[in-house]
Amino acid sequence: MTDEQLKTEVEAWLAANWRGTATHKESFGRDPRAEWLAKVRDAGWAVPRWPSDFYGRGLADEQARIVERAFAAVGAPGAGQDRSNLWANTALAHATPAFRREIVPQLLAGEVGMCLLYSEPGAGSDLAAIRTRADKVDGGWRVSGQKVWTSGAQIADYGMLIARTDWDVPKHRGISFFFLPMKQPGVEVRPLRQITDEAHFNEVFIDNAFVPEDNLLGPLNGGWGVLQTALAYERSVMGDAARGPRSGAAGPKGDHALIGLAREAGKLDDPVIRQQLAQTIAWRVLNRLNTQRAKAELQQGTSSSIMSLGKLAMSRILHEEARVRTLLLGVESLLEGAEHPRAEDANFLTLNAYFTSIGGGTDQIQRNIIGERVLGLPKEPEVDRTIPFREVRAG
Amino acid sequence: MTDEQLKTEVEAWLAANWRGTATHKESFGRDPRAEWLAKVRDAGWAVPRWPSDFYGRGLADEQARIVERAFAAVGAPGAGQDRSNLWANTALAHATPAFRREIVPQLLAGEVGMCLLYSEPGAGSDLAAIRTRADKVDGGWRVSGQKVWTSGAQIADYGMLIARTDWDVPKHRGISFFFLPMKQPGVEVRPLRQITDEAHFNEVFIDNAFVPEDNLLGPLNGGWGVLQTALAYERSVMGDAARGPRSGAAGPKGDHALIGLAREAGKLDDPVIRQQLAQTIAWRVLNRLNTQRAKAELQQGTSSSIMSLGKLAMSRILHEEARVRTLLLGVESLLEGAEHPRAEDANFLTLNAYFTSIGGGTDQIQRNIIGERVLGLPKEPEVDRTIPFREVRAG
Amino acid sequence: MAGLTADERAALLDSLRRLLADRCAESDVRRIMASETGHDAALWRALADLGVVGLTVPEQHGGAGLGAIELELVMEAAGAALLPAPLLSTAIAAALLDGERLAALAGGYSIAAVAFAGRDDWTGRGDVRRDGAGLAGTARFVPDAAIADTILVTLDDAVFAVAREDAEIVPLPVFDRTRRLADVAFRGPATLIGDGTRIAAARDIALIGLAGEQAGGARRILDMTVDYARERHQFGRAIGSFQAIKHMAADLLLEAESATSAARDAARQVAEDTPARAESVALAAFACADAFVRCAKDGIQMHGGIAFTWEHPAHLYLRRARSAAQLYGDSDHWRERYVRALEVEA
Amino acid sequence: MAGLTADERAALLDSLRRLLADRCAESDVRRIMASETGHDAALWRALADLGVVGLTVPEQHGGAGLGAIELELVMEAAGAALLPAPLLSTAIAAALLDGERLAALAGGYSIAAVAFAGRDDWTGRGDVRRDGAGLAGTARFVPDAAIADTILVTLDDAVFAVAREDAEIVPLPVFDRTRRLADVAFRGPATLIGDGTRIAAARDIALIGLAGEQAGGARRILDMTVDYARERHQFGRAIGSFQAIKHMAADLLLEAESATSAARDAARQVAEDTPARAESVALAAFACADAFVRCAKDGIQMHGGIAFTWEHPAHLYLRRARSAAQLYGDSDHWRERYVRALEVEA
Repeated sequence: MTDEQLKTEVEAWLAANWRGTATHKESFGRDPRAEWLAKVRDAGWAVPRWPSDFYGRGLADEQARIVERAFAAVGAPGAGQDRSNLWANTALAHATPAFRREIVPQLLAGEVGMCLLYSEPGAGSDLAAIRTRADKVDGGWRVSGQKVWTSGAQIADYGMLIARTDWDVPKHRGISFFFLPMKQPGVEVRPLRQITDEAHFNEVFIDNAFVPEDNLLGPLNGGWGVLQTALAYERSVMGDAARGPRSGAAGPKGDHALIGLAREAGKLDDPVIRQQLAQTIAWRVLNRLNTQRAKAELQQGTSSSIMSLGKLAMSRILHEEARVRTLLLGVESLLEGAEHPRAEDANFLTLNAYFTSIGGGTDQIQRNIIGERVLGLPKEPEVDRTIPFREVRAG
Repeated sequence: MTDEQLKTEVEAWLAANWRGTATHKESFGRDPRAEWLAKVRDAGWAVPRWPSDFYGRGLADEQARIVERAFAAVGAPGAGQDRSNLWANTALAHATPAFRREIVPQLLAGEVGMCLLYSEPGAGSDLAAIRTRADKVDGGWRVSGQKVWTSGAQIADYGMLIARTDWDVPKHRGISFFFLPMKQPGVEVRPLRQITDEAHFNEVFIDNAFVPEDNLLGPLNGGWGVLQTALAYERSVMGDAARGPRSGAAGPKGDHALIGLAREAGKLDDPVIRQQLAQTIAWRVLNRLNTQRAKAELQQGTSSSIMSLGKLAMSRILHEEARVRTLLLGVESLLEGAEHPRAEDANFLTLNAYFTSIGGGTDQIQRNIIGERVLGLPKEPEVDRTIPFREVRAG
Repeated sequence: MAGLTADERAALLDSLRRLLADRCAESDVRRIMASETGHDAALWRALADLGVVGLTVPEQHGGAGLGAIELELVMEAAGAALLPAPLLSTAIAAALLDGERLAALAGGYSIAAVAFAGRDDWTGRGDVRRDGAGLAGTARFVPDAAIADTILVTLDDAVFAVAREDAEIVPLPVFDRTRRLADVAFRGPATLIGDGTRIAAARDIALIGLAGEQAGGARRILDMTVDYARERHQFGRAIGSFQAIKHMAADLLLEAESATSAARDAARQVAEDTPARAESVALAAFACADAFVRCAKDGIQMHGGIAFTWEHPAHLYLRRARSAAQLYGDSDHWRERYVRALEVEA
Repeated sequence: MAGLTADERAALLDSLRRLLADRCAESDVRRIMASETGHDAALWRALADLGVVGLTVPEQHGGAGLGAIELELVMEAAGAALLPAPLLSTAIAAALLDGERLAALAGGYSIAAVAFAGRDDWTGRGDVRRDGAGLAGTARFVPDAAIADTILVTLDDAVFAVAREDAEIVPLPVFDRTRRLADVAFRGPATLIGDGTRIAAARDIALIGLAGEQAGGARRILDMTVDYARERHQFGRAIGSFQAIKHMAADLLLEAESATSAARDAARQVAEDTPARAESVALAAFACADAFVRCAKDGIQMHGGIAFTWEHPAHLYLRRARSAAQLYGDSDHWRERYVRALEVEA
């Protein structure tokens, strides 16, 4: 099929099926979004890079992008999940054939809620130090342990779980990867109050919960490898995941938000402020230019070392933007609450910046990754890499 | 002896002996400075804290300071060498009785030139990785190897040398400490050109040079411990050792030099410059306040954690002062040479700041020391601490 | 003003630290934060009984008769514990007041809040002005005003006292709930209690006290962070053994120690009224503010995820650091003032 | 202006890099640095033969007819090698000249230096003014003037050409001996060769070329530092395995990549003459200057003692970074201009 033919086909399909919204109750049934997504899936547009005998069309990347652009042009969701759907891609790559057949179509239609069960109180930066255990029983495993930093756990049907299945081998080699059914006794979800006084995350306490044999992804004790592919998805989007101000209504948006805020504060003429505005805005713009260049280089087939810098760059951007906001507000930044949206924003952004500089691998871990994987600097000697996990000091 | 009696005695002695200069040829003989220092030594003022049977008076620290203050009041050198004379203190603590009797009086009179033979091209931050060898022969050792960053080597009579005397034990345990006679065949000194285009340092090439048995300090293979006490002297003065501008004539001095320079450059009214002046001057003043507080706390017997911060602080001060000087000069900083003393200073200080941030242990090593010795954070795992030095990868 | 020997000073601070450990632990701070007024009258009584409330009140008025040097040290301890109490307001008020009002202050029976409203003060704090014999306008962001019985107002050349019932006090919702602020609107009645001669001294007391609080806070959050870095293990090692953490800690130690030196030096220059007084106070103002913010910020980063939780105390220090950095002028303001003081000398 | 395909562009850069590796190695740079003029005529000839001297000269005048995008890439390679040659001056001159002068330029037979002397330019560069039909005053810090046969001078609304013999050219002693500067005094004779319409474009070429040079220099000194950190062993490990070094390298990579992105983006905006032109050129000016200085500075620190020696090339990069950071206005200047450009949009 030529590019032109493909373009015609997808546009025709959209013209015939898309009604301008996937959540409007009148045009669809009980769960209109899922219904739409199922339709996209069944038409082969959800994951066009996948094999044609499994929801896809076997398209090359360049043609798949034609599909995505056509969906984007009309504002329709659901295409390009072969690039963006963490859950479906992980299941495709690692689930047993039976479980894959069961779960993947549901994931593509957004019919099952998912959450991540990776981090533990004693295993944050060092994920391989997890102590949640999965012990073999008839027909599956019994899981016990505690997970943290889980978002969406209350409404999740499954959690992507790493748990230790062998304690007598080095830490990376005794971990397995599961889809844990969340709606069962033995799985308790408690909201975790953040420093921003929100609760986007949860602690999950798992006490003798059951996971069926078929829900093991990848080989038994081979969960570390599965985890790495799953983490790669997350990291690549982390640079974009940072939230803006909590208050919807406070001040202008985009790169120039700080300029507008400075003008409102009557400080746009202050030369000291102007220098800091320039530098802070520059960092955000430079990060966008880096990302554009990385994408262009990837498309040209040149491998790009830039992609991995985004999350680290975003950390600095968020912390510095919050600092400059505070500088602009001055004493007004001491306030909080809905009546003081600019102060609310400055304080929220100050605290929420840690979501990026700590979450998903701290800046320090990120610098290790850049130094080692991008620049080729040697790893540190790892004291716990070769000894049985039982003997490792953790927590 | 009461404080008052001591004060009277030292003042009377100075009144009787000090002629206002120790280098004026008319008042003294061939080497007037050495002659004066010998006189100070023989009167017991050079090292009053030392035992009274070895050039000292067995004074407590507080009384010794009375002596130092009396010398300082008239501008006479030579007192307080029990605190400042690296060579004499090292010899007193570690030399054999015979060698000590021979060398210490000469060191106190400044009659012998000294240099340090520690660093090697392959052993900078990691001094214990030295590869200069000292092999046992009749009556002493034969030394071969290469040393760098040696100042004063051309005029030195002895070098304080660390060399490897056992290659089959871990690296710290096979090192010995010597006073190497420098004026012998087999010791070649070559000036080392620095980035500042000066040559304050040398490389020393040692080829089968001889060091007599009596010149071993401390136990054979126990040189690492001797080195540690010697290094402690150096580090404690490093914060003060930084040089000022090379040009003597360019601009005002002291904390306020930058203010004067800004005024000369017509930039003292620039609010952006003023912020940077404030911060840079503040760092220098804060370091001085820290040092004052550390000394006060030491005198009160409180142990102070501040002393070790001076060198790290001075690094930042020197780099930042050079940066601000450049900012003040603008395009004028592109020049060099005697006709452009302000530019010469800015450029020299920019480069020479590395003398402090690299020399005597890099900032990075200094942060390790502060983290470990002051804050009590654990050391890193050391991969080469326990294996025979022959097997260590170095250089 | 009687000085203390080093031993007496140590004993006073020791008692204070014990009291704070006992009555101002993290759980107490959180309880007081959550309360409506942010004030614990019983804790205030205990502080008064210990003598720190009237620390700088002359002995003839029932105080300890001490000065800036001791106040700074006391504020270091208070800052380390995040003490939510009007200690600094009281010390500032003591520098402005006379006679019986001082005795009530020293005894802990009267609480006075202070609004600096002169032209030479940090900007953006309202529009208070004379109105006949009294005052009009609003003073903004006044610490401790909501629990005070008296509001003291300094203009350029006058100090007024306003009784609580003669002002309209509007408590503000604050990000740092350990330090309550209020807007105070004046409706006329006010008593002129002094010309401007004491204002500079009161302002110095405010800055030195705040600097001490910041230095103490910086050092405490650093100590907590270092303790955690020694205990927390990842990759089979204490995280403090990694250079990333260790080197950040070393840099923070330099900041915290420098803040302490600056605050103590400013207190000494003020106590001895040296020519370096203005310079050293300005230096302490920005050096301590920046050090505290940085130690609190980096402290959270070094803790990792645990400090991203509300339950962990690290963010309380960041909140306090942010309020302290704005309370009496921000660091840019004081850097500018510092250069102004240096220009005079250079 | 004919564009190049990606392959043609890669081939050109490849040839240039091979030429530089061959004829502009560190030893060549040091030889040229030590020479009186700082210019290597044979190397210049080779660059002309390769087509990079006339890169932006239209094809009808014997040049390659390329634009800002290719110039920026060429300057990255030149900056990486610390090329001491009047490549940037030539590109700026090409943007100001017409006709035969262009052909001589493209062929490498004529060298023209450019003095920006308008009011809107960076400050402190002399006092050139019209004097009858000619010019008077002195232009300061003019790159490559001592080897030029022609000095081009831009005022606010006019471009003049001055023959070498009609000016007094005083070479300056410079800290970065890979980039020679001179003061140029005018004594009257000067030829008006254009109104002001081309000056803005020439200024953008200057800034884009310099930004490319800085980005290339930053990346090269970083690569050298990373190579050293992989090879150098201390404490039984490559020093690059220590977080202190590794994390500095990661931060520098972000700086160097950002500089490259900024320089390339500015070239594209100028080539396409978009509304973001002024903004993106200002951004590149300070982002690239700061990145190069930081990479060179930290690069020395990360090398340790070896880079404190004259024989090690690291300081040559720092010298170049310092000259580049001042040549056409410093970073504070361009940050101010950046905000001015953003204000218009916001």
